[in-house]
Amino acid sequence: DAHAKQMATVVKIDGIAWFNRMREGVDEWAEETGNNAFLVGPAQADPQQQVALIEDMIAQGVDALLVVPMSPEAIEPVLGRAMEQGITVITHEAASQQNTQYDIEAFRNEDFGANLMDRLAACMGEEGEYAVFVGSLGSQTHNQWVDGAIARQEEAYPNMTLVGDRNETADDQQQAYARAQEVLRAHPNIKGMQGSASTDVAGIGLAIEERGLEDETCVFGTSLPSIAGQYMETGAVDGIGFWDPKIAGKAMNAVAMMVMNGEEITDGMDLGLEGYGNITLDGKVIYGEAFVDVDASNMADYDF
Amino acid sequence: MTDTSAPLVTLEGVTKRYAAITALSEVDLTIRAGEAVCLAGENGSGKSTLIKVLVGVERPSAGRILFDGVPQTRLTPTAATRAGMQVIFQDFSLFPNLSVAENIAMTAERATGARLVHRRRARERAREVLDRIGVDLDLDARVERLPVAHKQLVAICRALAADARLIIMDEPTTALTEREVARLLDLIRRLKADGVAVLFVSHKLAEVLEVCEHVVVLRNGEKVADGPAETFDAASLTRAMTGRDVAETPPEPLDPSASDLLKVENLTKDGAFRDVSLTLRAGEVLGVAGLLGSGRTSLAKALFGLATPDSGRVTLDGTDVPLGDPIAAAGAGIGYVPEDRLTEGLFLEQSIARNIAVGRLEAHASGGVLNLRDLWEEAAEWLKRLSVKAPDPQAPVRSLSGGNQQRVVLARWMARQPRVLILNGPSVGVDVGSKAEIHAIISDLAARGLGVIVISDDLPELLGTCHRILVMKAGVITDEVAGGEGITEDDLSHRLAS
Amino acid sequence: MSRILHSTEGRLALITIVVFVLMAALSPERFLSPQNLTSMAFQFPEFAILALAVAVAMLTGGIDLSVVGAANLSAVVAALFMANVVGADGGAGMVALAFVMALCVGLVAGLFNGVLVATLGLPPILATLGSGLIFTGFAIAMTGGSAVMGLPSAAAWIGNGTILWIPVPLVVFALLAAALGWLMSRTSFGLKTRMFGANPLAARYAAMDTGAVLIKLYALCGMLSAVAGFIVMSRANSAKADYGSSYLLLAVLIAVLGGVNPYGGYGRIIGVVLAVLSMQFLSSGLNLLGVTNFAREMIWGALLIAVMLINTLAKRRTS
Amino acid sequence: MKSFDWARNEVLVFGVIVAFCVLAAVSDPNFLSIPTLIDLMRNGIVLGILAVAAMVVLVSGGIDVSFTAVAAFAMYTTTVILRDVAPDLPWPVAFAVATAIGAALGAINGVLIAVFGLPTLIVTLGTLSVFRGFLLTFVGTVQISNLPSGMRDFSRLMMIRGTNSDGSFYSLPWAFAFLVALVILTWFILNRTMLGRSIYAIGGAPESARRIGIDVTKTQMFIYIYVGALAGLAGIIHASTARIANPFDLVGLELSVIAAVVLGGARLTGGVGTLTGTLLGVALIVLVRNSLIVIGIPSTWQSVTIGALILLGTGLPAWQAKRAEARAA
Ligand SMILES: Nc1ncnc2c1ncn2[C@@H]1O[C@H](COP(=O)(O)OP(=O)(O)OP(=O)(O)O)[C@@H](O)[C@H]1O
Ligand SMILES: Nc1ncnc2c1ncn2[C@@H]1O[C@H](COP(=O)(O)OP(=O)(O)OP(=O)(O)O)[C@@H](O)[C@H]1O
Ligand SMILES: [Mg+2]
Ligand SMILES: [Mg+2]
Repeated sequence: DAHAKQMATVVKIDGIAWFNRMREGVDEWAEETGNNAFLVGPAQADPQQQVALIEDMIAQGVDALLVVPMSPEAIEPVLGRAMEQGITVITHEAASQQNTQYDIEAFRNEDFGANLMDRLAACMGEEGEYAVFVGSLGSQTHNQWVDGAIARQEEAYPNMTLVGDRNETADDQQQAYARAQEVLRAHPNIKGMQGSASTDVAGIGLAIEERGLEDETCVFGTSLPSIAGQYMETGAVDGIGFWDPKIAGKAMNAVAMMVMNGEEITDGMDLGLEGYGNITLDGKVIYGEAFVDVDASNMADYDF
Repeated sequence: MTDTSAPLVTLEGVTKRYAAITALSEVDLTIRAGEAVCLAGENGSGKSTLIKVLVGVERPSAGRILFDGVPQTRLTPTAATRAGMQVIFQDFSLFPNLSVAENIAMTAERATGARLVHRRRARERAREVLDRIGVDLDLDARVERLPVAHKQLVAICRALAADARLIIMDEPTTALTEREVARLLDLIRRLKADGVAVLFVSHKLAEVLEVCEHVVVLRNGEKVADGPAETFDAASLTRAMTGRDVAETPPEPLDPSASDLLKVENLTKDGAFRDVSLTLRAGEVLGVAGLLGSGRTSLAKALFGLATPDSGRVTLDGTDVPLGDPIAAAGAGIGYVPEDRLTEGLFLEQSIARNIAVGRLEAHASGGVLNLRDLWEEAAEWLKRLSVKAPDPQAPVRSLSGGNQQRVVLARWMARQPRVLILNGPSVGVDVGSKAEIHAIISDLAARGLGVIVISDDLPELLGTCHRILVMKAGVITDEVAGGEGITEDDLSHRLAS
Repeated sequence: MSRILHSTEGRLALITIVVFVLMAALSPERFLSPQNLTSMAFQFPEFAILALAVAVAMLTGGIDLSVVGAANLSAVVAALFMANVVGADGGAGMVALAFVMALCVGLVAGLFNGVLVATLGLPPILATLGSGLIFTGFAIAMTGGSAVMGLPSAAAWIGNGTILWIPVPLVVFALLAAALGWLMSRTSFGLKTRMFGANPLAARYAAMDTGAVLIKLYALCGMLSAVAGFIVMSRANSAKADYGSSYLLLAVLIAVLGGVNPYGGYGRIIGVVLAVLSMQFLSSGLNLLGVTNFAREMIWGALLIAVMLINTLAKRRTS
Repeated sequence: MKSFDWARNEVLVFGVIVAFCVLAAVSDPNFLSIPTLIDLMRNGIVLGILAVAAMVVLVSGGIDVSFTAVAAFAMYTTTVILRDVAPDLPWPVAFAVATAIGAALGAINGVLIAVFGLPTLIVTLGTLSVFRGFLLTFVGTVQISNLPSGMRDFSRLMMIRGTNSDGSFYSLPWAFAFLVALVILTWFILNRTMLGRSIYAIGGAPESARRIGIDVTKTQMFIYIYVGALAGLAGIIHASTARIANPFDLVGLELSVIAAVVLGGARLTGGVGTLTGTLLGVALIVLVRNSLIVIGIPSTWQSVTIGALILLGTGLPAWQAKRAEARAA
């Protein structure tokens, strides 16, 4: 109908499990509200491709742009142009984004990292060597998780020691596997590893399984049950944390709708979505409490 | 059923058309076992095309081909090979990356239909053939490292190894020195005695008449003469090929007061030439004779800066020419027309005008910006001056015949107005008519005061064009003779070979 | 008409028009909207300039796979200068200085390639593959892998501004393409480049300064990359080692689609421009139609093969 | 065969490998150990098979950049087919399907190159995009971590198993035997069959090959089908050993693989290349990619190191060749 809004969710890359789950949320929301909400993403993980895609969406005349930036800095100008044209812009996973009306974070990244560290430390008996992995050294989120984790370890677990630099895995499971092998060789006494990209723990888990170190080591990280599940079954990966991209997708659209309707977002508000029942508003960043801790015991509850 | 009395090969009314061009027009030809037939003709007369048709590389547009009296429909290279037809192409068609043994045995081994490699059998086969013609080559050497004459031997061995009944040689002597040619002709005689037939394509009239029983002349794709070799002599053969008489003009005698132009002192390059000293005077044509590998090409390249000598000195008009730098050499006024036009001389797909202008683009440019009209006009001017038969200076140089292509390379250098021009094999693969014209150009250049160095295997060419001829052996200049009437071909050939 | 169809560029022009008309017909009010046209004009210059660099290298029978690396390295150096030395309130003069710095970095990167190829004789495909990794590596090492931000607002003009409603990047691209077309066809340097590409050995025997030509050429590629890098930086308001990583394949694809012979000797800048346009029309058109971006990649590849097939079959017919 | 210069790249690469190992052993005494070796061998399986495929094409005078897309296509499509149609089939079936899909895609390259005579680089550049685009558009984009049982079984087949001093295991999967078998098969084809010699012949002098009656079209068809089949096999091995079928994997490796082959002495101009050299080239790349941490190079400098190595590995021989040429002229 004439009041249906065109709402484009532009993600980092099309087709991967994470954003497919987000698409479910977007589609569901479109169904529920009758708006024309849809999700697109570039074929390659390149910020420039995302910029081009956003340009095309602007040209297409959408009413709202909901963006999960590949690189928040790279899309500032194009989002700026979108806002100038009166398009509502909401972002996700980009707390530092300037040209956005609201950025939605499932949680504070440092808290999420610290939470992973707490689980890792508990598993390791609060002592021993551990290593950290990031998808890319340039990824702000991954680095914030790792920063949060390291800060928590330094503050709370003095008997644990970080070994090596941040290992970069290029968001690629093969790379994560090779880096993990290398870490295991270079630090035979290693007890813990924390991954950031969703494929990190899977690569690490494979290396652990091959060495039969399931019980000697603790592996935690951000991932999805569909990716890390088989390693949690064997104990090679001990637990994962994530937020549900489906709900995040819905949340972005919901907030966009509220902005377009002129509704005010306030601290402590309830977005009506799981994990976003009591949001924290910090400037224009909306923080939820949407992290999900999963291990072998409850992984069956999540089928994505 | 094969008819044993039938000729080995018969061509009846063979015609080959490429779009607008008729490369062969109703050619009849017969070759019998043990017979050497010569196929003569100017550039572009259709010789290579006839060979390609005969061995199934190209399909004739009309006409029949019979082997042993049996008509061949849909002739393929494999079928021709099975019937005993073997070609030694102008470029030898060897595999540079494979060993001597494998090159020799490959065709024969393929003919056996075997799917697997029999290394020992292949080596034995290669060894056997090498023994048969009495040469010793390293079976394991990679062919790309062999000197030209050896490559040709490998090509001949390959044909023999495949039990050739007819060996077709497309201009086999162009890359060979006199002595090697003599050996080749000797080899052909022995092959004939063994009952192998030879189809010999050549521009060199003397050799043709020496080994062949039968001569066939093509002109513009048509057969214009056919008869026993005795009925031809050099003059009548030339007339048949060109349709006119060609006369050589010997060089003007050198002005005794001519000044020294190029001085080479004790030039040495390890493994190539040693202690070479020579003086070239303005207006002089200096020949360099030598066997293959004697170091002539290396010397020429060193003079032009394409190779860096180990020691020695080159001066032009008393000024030192920097060594090992072609740009400096060309800047000083030295030009070099290389041996192999197609790979070293020309930009085949590019226009004739560009091929001429490439040597002095700066002259057509102001501040780096080209004046294209100027460039084209000058090219057209040169085409006229050297009477190049070209449709248009904008046409790709590939469309020209060998002789005309050579003139394009000459024009490139002449346009630079060099002081010294080095010509390496100026008439290689060029027909009789063009050859005489190229010689006339050389004389003309000398008459204008240039120093010209001619390197050639064609002794009559050296004798006919040079004031002096240096003889080079194993990298050393061993002899110097006066050109012109002073010395005969036999004499010179003797000095080279001794 | 048949004359036009006889040349590679003529056929390509026809294809470009067909793509445009097709896309316009499929979603008329959107594809032909001023927003879409401007958006396309903003999008393609960055990779189009890289395609020009690749095409120019291909004319010599080489290739430059380091264009993206050189672009990002140049941009990172310029961005570090602007962010750390100039600061966010720097004026146009400082941005111009940063631009010159980027050009210098591109020049040095290009000279490095030129020396590898011309002086040391490395095969260009490997030389530039290796140097591309090195350039990217330096950019990572200088930034620790993260984006350099805090650029002065004046820096945004070159990527986002307009001159008489025409996007500045488009103007830059048009100027560069015209200049390159002129350089390659009307100057002795351009002719030498193509002659060298046609037959490097003959070029040496013709006493051409082949080494100098190659080095200059790769230096040119490096500087073109730097311009592209600067535009990317300006459009992204930041510089990072991995921006535009998907552009390399795209640039090679465009150059080849534009009729440049990757084995050297033949190619015209107008062909590259047409190829860029047809790619952009296809890309934006398909986005408007909601076709997934993976299909777009497939269509590009298919277009490349189709054009090659047409060219080859056409050549076979005429010969 | 006996001339030394053939071995030049191989000797150089071998030297660099030794030097690298010495450096690594000095900074970490544990480096020279069975687990390290086994890790490297594991990581070299897929790269090794792809490199063998790339080498065959280089020897024939062509260049193929699409083989990674072929591998990804075959791997993912096979997994999808098995998952949806017959999840319980044993792994040899999966391998046969992937190989067949690879061969079929290779045949597409073959037809365009051999029959239509298009330049290999352009064709494979195009098919790289087409295969990948088709895969992601029509077959799927979601990684499959719940592999069909046959493929999972394969990943658990170990050739060598052992226990380290600290009680952890090391194991070499049977996938490695595939690499060995394919190297032997390819060696046999290239060196012991007329077909293989024809491949070298075509790479050395295509026109000459045609003239002596080698069916260049057929031979090229074989080459591209064979390379496709190898790529398909490499793909399915990759998915099985990594226990995940990710359609985004592998593409992007093509130039590194070609660089490894050229490091090993194969010529980009065709006709020259050995399997020994290819394997050494792969060994070097794998070693460097997986041991930079050990010798203390931070990950920020990794791409510089690998780039420098490619330049060194191709630069030294190129420079030597250039000098030799200048000397010989
Ligand atoms: N593939 C082709 N397409 C078109 N024309 C051709 C082709 N091959 C040969 N020709 C033409 O056919 C004619 C005969 O050429 P051919 O090569 O047979 O001459 P030739 O007598 O061997 O000359 P040369 O002495 O230069 O080797 C020439 O005019 C040539 O341009
Ligand atoms: N005595 C020698 N020992 C080793 N190598 C030699 C010797 N003489 C010449 N050569 C090499 O043989 C090759 C052929 O030499 P060069 O080309 O100068 O001979 P040429 O007689 O001028 O040849 P052409 O007859 O083809 O013009 C060169 O590479 C040279 O280095
Ligand atoms: Mg565990
Ligand atoms: Mg001929």
